[in-house]
Amino acid sequence: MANSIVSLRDVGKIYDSGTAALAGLDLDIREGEFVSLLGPSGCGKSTALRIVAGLSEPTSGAVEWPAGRAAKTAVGDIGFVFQEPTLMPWATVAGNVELPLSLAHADAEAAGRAVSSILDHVGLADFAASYPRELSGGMKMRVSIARALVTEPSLLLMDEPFAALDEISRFKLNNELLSLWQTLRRTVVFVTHSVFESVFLSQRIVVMTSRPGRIFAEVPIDAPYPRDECFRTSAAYAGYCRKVADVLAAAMGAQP
Amino acid sequence: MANSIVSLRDVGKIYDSGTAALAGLDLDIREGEFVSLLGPSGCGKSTALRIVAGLSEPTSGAVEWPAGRAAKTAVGDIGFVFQEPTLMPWATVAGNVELPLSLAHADAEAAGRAVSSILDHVGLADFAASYPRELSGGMKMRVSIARALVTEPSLLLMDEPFAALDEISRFKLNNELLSLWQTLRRTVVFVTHSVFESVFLSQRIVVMTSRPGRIFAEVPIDAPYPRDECFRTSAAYAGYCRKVADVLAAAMGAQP
Amino acid sequence: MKESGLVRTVLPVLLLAGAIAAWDMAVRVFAIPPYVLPGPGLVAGALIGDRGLLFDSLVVTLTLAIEGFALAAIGGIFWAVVFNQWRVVEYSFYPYAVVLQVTPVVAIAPLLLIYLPQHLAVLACAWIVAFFPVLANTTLGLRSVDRNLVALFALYKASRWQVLVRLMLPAALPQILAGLRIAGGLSLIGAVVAEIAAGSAGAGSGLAYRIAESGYRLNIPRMFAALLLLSLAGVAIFAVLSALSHLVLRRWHESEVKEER
Amino acid sequence: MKESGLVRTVLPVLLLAGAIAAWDMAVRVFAIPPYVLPGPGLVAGALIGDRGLLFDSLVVTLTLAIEGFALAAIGGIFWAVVFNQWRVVEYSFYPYAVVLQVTPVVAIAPLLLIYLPQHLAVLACAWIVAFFPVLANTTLGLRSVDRNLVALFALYKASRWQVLVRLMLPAALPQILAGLRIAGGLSLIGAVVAEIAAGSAGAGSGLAYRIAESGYRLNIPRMFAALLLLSLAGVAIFAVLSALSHLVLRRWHESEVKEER
Amino acid sequence: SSPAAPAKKEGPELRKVRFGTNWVAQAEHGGFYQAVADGTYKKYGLDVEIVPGGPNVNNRILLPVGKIDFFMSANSLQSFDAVEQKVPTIAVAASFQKDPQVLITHPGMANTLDDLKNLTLFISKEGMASYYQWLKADYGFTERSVKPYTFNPQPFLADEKSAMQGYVTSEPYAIEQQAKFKPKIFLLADYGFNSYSTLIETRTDLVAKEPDMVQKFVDASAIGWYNYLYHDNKAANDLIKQHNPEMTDALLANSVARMKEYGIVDSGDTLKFGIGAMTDARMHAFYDKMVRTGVVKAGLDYKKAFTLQFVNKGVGLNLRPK
Ligand SMILES: Nc1ncnc2c1ncn2[C@@H]1O[C@H](COP(=O)(O)OP(=O)(O)OP(=O)(O)O)[C@@H](O)[C@H]1O
Ligand SMILES: Nc1ncnc2c1ncn2[C@@H]1O[C@H](COP(=O)(O)OP(=O)(O)OP(=O)(O)O)[C@@H](O)[C@H]1O
Ligand SMILES: [Mg+2]
Ligand SMILES: [Mg+2]
Repeated sequence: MANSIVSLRDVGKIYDSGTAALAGLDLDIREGEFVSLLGPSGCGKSTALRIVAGLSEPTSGAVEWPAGRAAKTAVGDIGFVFQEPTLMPWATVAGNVELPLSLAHADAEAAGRAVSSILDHVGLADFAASYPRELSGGMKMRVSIARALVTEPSLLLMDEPFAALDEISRFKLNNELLSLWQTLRRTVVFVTHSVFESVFLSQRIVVMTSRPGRIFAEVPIDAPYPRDECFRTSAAYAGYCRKVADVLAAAMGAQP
Repeated sequence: MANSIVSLRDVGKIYDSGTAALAGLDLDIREGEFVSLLGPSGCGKSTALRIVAGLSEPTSGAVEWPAGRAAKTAVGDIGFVFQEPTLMPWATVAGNVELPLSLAHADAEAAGRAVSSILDHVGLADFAASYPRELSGGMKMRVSIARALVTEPSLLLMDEPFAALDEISRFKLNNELLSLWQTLRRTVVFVTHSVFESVFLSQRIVVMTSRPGRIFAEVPIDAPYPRDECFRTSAAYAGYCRKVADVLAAAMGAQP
Repeated sequence: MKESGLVRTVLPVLLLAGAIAAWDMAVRVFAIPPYVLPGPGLVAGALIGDRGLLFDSLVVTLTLAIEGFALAAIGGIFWAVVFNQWRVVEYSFYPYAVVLQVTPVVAIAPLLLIYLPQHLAVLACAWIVAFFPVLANTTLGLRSVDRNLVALFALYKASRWQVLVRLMLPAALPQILAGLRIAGGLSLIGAVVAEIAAGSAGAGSGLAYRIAESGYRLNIPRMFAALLLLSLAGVAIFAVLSALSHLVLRRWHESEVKEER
Repeated sequence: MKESGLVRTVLPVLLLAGAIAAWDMAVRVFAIPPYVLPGPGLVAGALIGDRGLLFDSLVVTLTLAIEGFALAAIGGIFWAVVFNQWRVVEYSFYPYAVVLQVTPVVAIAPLLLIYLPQHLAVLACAWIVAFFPVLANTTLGLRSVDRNLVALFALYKASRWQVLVRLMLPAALPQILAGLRIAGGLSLIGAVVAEIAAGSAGAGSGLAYRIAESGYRLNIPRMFAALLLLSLAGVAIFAVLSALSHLVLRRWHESEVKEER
Repeated sequence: SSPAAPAKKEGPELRKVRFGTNWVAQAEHGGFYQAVADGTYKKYGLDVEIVPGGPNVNNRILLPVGKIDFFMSANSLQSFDAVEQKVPTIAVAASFQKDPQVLITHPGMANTLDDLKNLTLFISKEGMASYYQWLKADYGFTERSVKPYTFNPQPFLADEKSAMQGYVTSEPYAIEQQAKFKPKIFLLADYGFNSYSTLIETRTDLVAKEPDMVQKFVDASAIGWYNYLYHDNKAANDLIKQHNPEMTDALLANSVARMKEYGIVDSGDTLKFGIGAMTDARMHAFYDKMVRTGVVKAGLDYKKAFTLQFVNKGVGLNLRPK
């Protein structure tokens, strides 16, 4: 089995307001895997993702990075899609997407090419010069996704990236994400509310209990890749979905 | 057939930035109906909803209100769930939900009761005293939904209200929304990206083309109410879903 | 957290002590005569020796400053609101607000003395100086309100008054408070300038007069003592306003919310 | 839109004309003597008659104001950034910034004149007056940056400099520009006060000297003419800064984006 | 601020009078405070309130608009300005026969007035507008070496190669006390700046309508001056100290001594005509000088600047010690 690139051990997080977001969360992220986090609203998925990224620190427990790698900076380059678009309002769409490249002092011309290619993929080529406030909700989210993908990061953390998208765009981006993952074999941690989406995409689904969040069950999805429309209509797919939905329902019932 | 409470006639909307969001949109909202808007990201659903609410004015075409009623104020009380939570950061959850009541000078005690009841329904009873920034994405959206519902408005406009929620909360709120609608027979215009959700909820689904948005097709969902879990697992439901998905796919292919 | 609290108080105190020591050293080493720069000891002596006189003056100046500040706060917020509500009024009158700001108090004080009783003239001078920052910042704050929230209030048929009190003003609070923080110090300056330009001199007058008269009489230690009191008053006003700001914004606005990781 | 543009210019002009007419009327009807309140005609006469003198003085004052403004803008932003980057520095030095703000220029001008060459002393006085609003507003702006964007920059291992230049400063722009708008007028006041306290007198001196001299000589029309020039300069500075603000923010910040319905 | 004098008796109503000075309470205003403190004004049927001035205060404008009834103007130039600007005010008496304006240098830095041209000069804005113009015209001073005097001698003390303005009665003493050296003094009056000083100005309409009242004020003030200079002035000094807590007995004593030494108040014409004396010849001579220096316009009806109606009557001469 692949090495872990980060492990949460018995992690708890209590915010200053007193809310216990996580309690006793154990989670291993393995190199190159595609794992989904599933759980009720407010159960601590975003919090867990921020801890994995090193953006937040647990109030108890430990975050372990593989030996020989310093914490946080260990992971190499991270792509993060926040639950809210989180765009710079003063920059154009292209400027927002180019940000990670220009922060890394990438070659301007290459960066320009990368930006327009990824904007094409998310269907925003016409809006490169627009400002965030001139976009619809779904378009903003797509800019955020494009920004996370443009560096082809080795760890990609996505917090409900496709929730604001119509199903067709969503399927399309699902497919693109999968093919990207397969070709580059990067690690993806994916938060979603859609059972279907999580089953279609992941190798492994981690189902969390309601607040304070911890792991209720893990469901491996052993279907082979590449997964395509055939998989989506297969009986196996339906079976997985039913199973995950059941686990999720149980998870929500498990704790008050 | 019931009377229209607002009709958009050949409505076009071109933003100052030059983006044509709507072109030739014809839409009737009939009293007491539950209608869903479905369409690709960026096709003008939110824009259309704002025009229906009188928050935005079309650049061409006309918005007609029934004779004898003055524009905008005509509709009586409106509940609106914006695509983004749109909460007052300086007010607590309870304060945010109470807003429409206190703006209408409702009796404080009754308002308090209404607020705690609706917070119970959206599962936020424990967070009445929290501030929006202490909530997760889905929780914020639920506050926004609670605020729209607390007045039991005669016209309820909802812009992807459940997109940020897990499926179980989503189903629960779907059911609550439907039973509210059935008992009070208010008018609901519902924007969603979920074909399943739209079929489950609506009497009529309006599918829009991609930008500039206009109506591609209307799909009536003639299944009887009350609709429950049985309906969700029925063949009719699956059939409607397939049909709507096909129409949506066609709509997106229809225009470049 | 404990540490940062420590750093927060100990370091500034150390720095202050160091600065005072350096000052003392410089005065001794270069043998600077007290009428050019009195050492800290002399200033402290004056502060203690003349405490009756100086504190009476401090009270006079502080009272005036607080009155001027209150007027500036009320006036600045009021006019910003009026300008925000009626754009026509804004286009017509904002230039005059600018004119008020750039008119040197020293120049118009004699004119004010003609038309107003002295106390009002002094107050007007103190007010003029502190008014504009509140106006400008409140204007920015009122303009920066989330458009969707404005739409929401419109939907709920909120009255103009409700929109103002329940939406615009709370949303503008961070900027208003920053404006007040600027105005706090300015109102003190305003009080000083007003006193110099239009106040009665002699007994019962404030720190400005003490500073001027002590300077004239070459009682430089006392002048420094008066300046010191003025500075302390300014820092105190600022601290109070900052605390207020923290209290009001701490639960919801980025600028005062503690960063949580 | 066309109409609002019309209202925007015509109304203020009408109002101004009305105000001038009322002023003229009042002076005539109540037979107010020119040494109390000169009529607009007299002031205009002084403006034209003494134009050489007055415009030379205007240039002197404006130059000083612009220098002071530039220093205040640079200094205010610089120190706000330093304070924001190193909290320890902030706790230690912010109080001194407040002290600077509340120290009356008239009181410290003699000291500055001792230690600095005259031009620098004058500049320092002008700078002190305008510095604090820029500092305070920039501080607020830098503190109000979206925490998620900060996190994003951290993820991308942005250097401190990149965070500052690409995130903090752009995000703080609206507040910085509001601070500059306040500082614009204050720098003019600062120039006037500096000139009174430390500037050279006589030929080649600025509007402050003209105003004071005209006051002492009871040449009130000329005093008003000088005040008028000062006001116009203030309004011009404000207009330029507002236009700049509009230009910079018009595409993305609520405060300058036209409301679209 | 009513003095220790006996409280209001039956008598006729006292006429309320406001008198604006040009500085905070000091010995240079002694005569007026004396007349308040010892009840001289009251005896003359006046209830006088003294409104102190100060640095940067321009009380002058309050006179024509009626906020005060009398104003203490610094020198005759201001009276000429009033005529030029058609301000209906007029000088009715001159408390100081000599302008106490001096230029002060560090010891040994200057021997003649000409030597001052090589020094940095700290001059107030008012000074620039008045006597400095005369220095320019008559002695060839330039404005290049001038820095502003904000009534704080520190910059002067810090720079040996500088001179500053002052009143002979005031600044030299402060410098002597604090800086421990005796500065060199140039009294401008000795170099031909023959202005009256500390004049009493009033409105022309008061002169026309209430000449009695004006006369009483002038007379009582003169008596006050005699008493202040030559007799027991403790009550006046107490009142001054009460108005100006910075004032000390030593300072007051010094100022009185200097006023006597230089004959500021009581010298020349006053020996014959009494304190407050003015003559047309002196006014004319000063006017001519100011026209020559360009400070005042030629062709001005300078006689409108003053009236001799109330002075030169020898009031109080009997109080002068023989
Ligand atoms: N900044 C904060 N301060 C205080 N409490 C917080 C903060 N952020 C989150 N919480 C609390 O922590 C809990 C978990 O939040 P989190 O955002 O991780 O949930 P989530 O699983 O992402 O939910 P959702 O699906 O709704 O986005 C919530 O109960 C929330 O109230
Ligand atoms: N304020 C605005 N200024 C300029 N253009 C805008 C503005 N708001 C929306 N648009 C444009 O109008 C079009 C329709 O936007 P709208 O928000 O109505 O889409 P939508 O159907 O709600 O999309 P989504 O499903 O992504 O929310 C988009 O192309 C968008 O770029
Ligand atoms: Mg979340
Ligand atoms: Mg939308």
